[in-house]
Amino acid sequence: MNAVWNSQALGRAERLARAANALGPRLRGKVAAAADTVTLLGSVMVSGDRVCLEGNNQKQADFLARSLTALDPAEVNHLHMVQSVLALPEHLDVFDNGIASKLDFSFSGPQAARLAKMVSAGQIQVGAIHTYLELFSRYFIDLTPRVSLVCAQAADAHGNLFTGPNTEDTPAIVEATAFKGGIVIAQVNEICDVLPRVDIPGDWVHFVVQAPTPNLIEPLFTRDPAQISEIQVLMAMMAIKGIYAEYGVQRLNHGIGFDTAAIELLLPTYAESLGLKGKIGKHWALNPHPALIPAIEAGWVESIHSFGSELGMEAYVQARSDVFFTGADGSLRSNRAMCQAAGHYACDMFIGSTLQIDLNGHSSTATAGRIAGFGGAPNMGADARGRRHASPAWLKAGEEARRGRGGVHAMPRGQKLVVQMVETFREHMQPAFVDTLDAWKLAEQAGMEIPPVMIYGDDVTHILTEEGIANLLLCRSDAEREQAIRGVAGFTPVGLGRDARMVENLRDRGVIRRAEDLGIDKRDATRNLLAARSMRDLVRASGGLYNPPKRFRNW
Amino acid sequence: MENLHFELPGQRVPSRFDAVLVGVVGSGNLEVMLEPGSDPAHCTFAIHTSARGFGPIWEAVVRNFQNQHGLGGVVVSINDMGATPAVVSLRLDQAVASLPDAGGAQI
Amino acid sequence: MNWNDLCLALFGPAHGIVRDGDVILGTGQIDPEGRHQEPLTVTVVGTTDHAPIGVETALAQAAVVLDTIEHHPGRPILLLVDTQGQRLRHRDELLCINRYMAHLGCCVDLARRRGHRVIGLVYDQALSGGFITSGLMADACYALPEAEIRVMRLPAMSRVTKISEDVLEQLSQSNPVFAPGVSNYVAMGGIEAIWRDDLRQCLRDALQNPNVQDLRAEHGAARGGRALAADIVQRVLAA
Amino acid sequence: MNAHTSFAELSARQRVQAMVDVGTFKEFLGPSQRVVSPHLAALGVPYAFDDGAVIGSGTLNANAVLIAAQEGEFMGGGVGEVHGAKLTGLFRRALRDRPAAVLVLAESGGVRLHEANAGLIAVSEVMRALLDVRAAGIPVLMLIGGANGCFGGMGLIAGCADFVVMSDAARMSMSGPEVIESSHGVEEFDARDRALVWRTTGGKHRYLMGDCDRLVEDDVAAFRSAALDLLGQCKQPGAKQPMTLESLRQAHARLQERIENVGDCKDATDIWQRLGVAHPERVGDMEAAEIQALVAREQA
Repeated sequence: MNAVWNSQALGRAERLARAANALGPRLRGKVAAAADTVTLLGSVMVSGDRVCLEGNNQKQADFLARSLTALDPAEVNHLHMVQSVLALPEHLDVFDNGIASKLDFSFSGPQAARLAKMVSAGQIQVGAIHTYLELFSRYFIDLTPRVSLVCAQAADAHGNLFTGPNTEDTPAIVEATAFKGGIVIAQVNEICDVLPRVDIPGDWVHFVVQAPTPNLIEPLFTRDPAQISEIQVLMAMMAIKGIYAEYGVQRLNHGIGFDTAAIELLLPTYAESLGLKGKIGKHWALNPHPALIPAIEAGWVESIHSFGSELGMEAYVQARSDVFFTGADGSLRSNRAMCQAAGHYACDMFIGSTLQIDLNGHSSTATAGRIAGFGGAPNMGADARGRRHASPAWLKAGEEARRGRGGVHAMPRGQKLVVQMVETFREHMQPAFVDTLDAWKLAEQAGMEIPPVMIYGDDVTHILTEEGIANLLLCRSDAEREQAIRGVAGFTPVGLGRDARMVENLRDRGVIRRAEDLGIDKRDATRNLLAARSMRDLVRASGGLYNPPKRFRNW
Repeated sequence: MENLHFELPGQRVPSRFDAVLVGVVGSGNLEVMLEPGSDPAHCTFAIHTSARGFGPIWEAVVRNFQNQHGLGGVVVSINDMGATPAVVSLRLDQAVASLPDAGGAQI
Repeated sequence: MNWNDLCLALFGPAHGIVRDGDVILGTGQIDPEGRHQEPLTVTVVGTTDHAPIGVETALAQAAVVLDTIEHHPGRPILLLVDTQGQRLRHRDELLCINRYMAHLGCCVDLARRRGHRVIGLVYDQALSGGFITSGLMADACYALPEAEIRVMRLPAMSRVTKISEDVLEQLSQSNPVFAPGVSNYVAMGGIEAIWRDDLRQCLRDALQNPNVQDLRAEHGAARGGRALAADIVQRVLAA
Repeated sequence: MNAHTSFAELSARQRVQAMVDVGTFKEFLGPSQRVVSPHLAALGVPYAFDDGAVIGSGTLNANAVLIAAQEGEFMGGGVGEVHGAKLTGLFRRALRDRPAAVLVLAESGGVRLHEANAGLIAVSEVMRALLDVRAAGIPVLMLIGGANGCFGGMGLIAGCADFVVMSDAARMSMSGPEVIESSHGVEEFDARDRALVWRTTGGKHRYLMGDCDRLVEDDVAAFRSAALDLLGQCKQPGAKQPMTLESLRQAHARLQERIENVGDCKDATDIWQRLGVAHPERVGDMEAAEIQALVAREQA
């Protein structure tokens, strides 16, 4: 019996030959013409292939996505898409067109409603919804792409890729594909003789196409300070005084909401007035948030490693290379996989917002009729069970969780601070606290095995609302935990359902702390505390280096 | 639109004051006006709100306010454009703070 | 009504009013009834074809008004209104269209101050901001019965206010504020009167009305269409 | 913490308080008098106790002034029956009281659509009352610094004033960009492109074109000092005269020239270039003081 042990390599050679044949002399080395892209894709793909179409949080291989939808489903079908983000309509069109049938992914924000419809109509078979890190991990175990369609700023004739500041997912995807018999095709905005720097070596890349228009990219992390409310300022004050200062949080990750933007803008003002400079917020796993500019300029921040970049921050980052990770060309080098790992293992705290929290502290952004997925939040917002190095913040949280407990809990060990920061009511008086998460209903609708919970209650250490902070680390029973949550749930039905005596008791024990318990006068919570109150202020703070996208420039 | 009225007992009567207005009737916001009332043993609340069906929440918010401040002889008039209870409470506190002899919560 | 038919009805076949693009301009003559005087010449300026009022349209009308003030002191001015409102173009915004439209209003205002009797007439359509600085700046503004005056139709208003059309329809029965229509504008005092039948006689009467004060709020109160405005003005004076 | 107080972030009542000398503001028909819009109530929409218009008297460096402010957060500063009548009443009062000036802190989308017919008439009543005040030799100052800008009927009223003061965060024009986009498409005017919106109707462009007399930072003290400065200017002998045939002829000629000189420009930057601005592409990032210096250089 003649066992074949290199069928993947042979298969790749065969596909490359097919492509060379189909494109003939129009293929110049690795460079294919935009007009030949559909032919190229058709010649290297086989029905049933696992395909990674680079859809990121921010940059999109949009031209390759369009080209993929133009394949003939009679020739290529039943593709299994493995991609982190479903952002573009084309990402679902390939299922509508009968080209793809199965999907494993992480996040689908903009396409969540359509995805839910197509899943319930049986047009898409969902393997699983992952976190980013989980999906990248599976690229190296059982979901290795056969063909990957990626996105870069520029390429040279050898196929070397320069991603620019938005490297994002590209290294993880290309590594998994190129070293396991797969084929990598990159769309680029330009082809250069000499690249500013090499992010992906050319021998990992098989084809390069110059797209007719630059790839799409979204400024997802820009929060206009003008939209930050007084309530958000109050909550930011409570976060800084009641959590950052309390635990001495040095290494952290922030969510992308206005709540955390308010915290960033209060560092050089309110936190400075508390004498916290140098004591909190020095090391960050964070995209280049424009709202962090005033804190960086005031000397608060020592380092920031980023998942991706942010439009308009290029020149600023370049001029602050002591803070950011930059390449030899001077521009940002981001890397989602690395930053996710860093956020999970090397940070002492995650703080972010959510849509719903139940009485056990489980939190979810799932809403009925929308399959939105997770992205990176669950990895940021989870205790790193594998962590073994100590830090004061981590130890203090762990000590609070273990205080007075015996048995397995008696072992000294730290814990990551996972803070959920929500106003008790969202817009249109939707309560943030609920008896039952919508995730249960969604799980039923979409036939999921488990409800899509963003952050599990046993990972959440603090819930912060305008009414106060509930420190769940100090709760010793499910009943206490429930009352601690009700005790900060304000005037929502969950909050009104509190046991007032038990809540006051928890307050006496410091499990619940109100603004006044922290020595914060609510009337001080004005927008005047913000280090920048407008986009213009951010530009000024950056010394003119920050160049916001035009949709944010109101002057 | 819904009109709500509450009358709650209280005893802290502020010294003579001119009408106090805080806030603005804008999306997610409200205006709160405090005026001297004739009944020193009560504080009354007259609320016009754009959102229907939140009577019990309004009642809880104003009761909570009265528990803290215990105002008497004050008429509170509110025009609301869908503010959350957090914003309502903040405006009420700001209004009280604008009273002539307000020492924060203690009047 | 077509602008030329209107001018024929007002001034007879010998009128000297012409159309230049969307603008109509010229003079008409009218004999003062029952008196043995010279025929009275009236400057006529306005727009037609539901003209959008852009920077040029506003300026062209202003020029006619200024020429009248300069060369024909005291000559009455008739402003003919047919507009779909201000021109909705980027270029007009860039050039500061509000200045151009306000300039027209200032010119009309100056004419009144210099003793020109200024009459507005909505003969076809008057939409939103298109006639604020022409017809509504006159000593008095009139309308033909078939004219249409509005800021917004009920369906659009329903979308903006998020209030059902049925409710708005019902409200507009009792309150002229909510619905388009010439008679509603008369009730609110914005239109002095509706011209019917003998239009030439209507013009003669309007030209002889000596009032130069802005009494629209008072008229609105008296006619029951605008109850508050006049009273509020008085209360501000008394405060 | 910010050293200056943002004009845009203050409410109408706070703006008025901050503009006049401390403690001198006396409000007419204040909130406790509850002069509210009956039309909003009929529609089931919450009213405001002042109908979004704050009017009264005060002093500006000891000069008696009448002052009005529109609340942009309430109905977009829209002019309804009550709101408009309060403004008209203030101008009528100016005729009688003869203050040193009337100041209007304008922030409005124009006619309030909920009571559109009354608002439309009210705008023209305000204009006529304003022009009566000007004709009486009392200067009228428009100060525009709110986030909603000054549009529609209120833009027309601003166009009738003696002076316009704007911050570079403010806008003044006729139609909102969304309205233009929805009637002629995104190619005509992309309402989401805020940089485009501001360079088309924002304070800097209006100042460079001469439609605004003072350009200031978004700072309430800057607005106040601009108003004081203009007030001082008005007191100079022979400074500001009521409108005359001659002055309107001059204004007319300037508006005509503008169409001839820059009427073919597709974008504000083209206009600035034609006006002789050295680096039109940098105007967007310039501070108000730099823009002023630019114009001062031009005039020198």
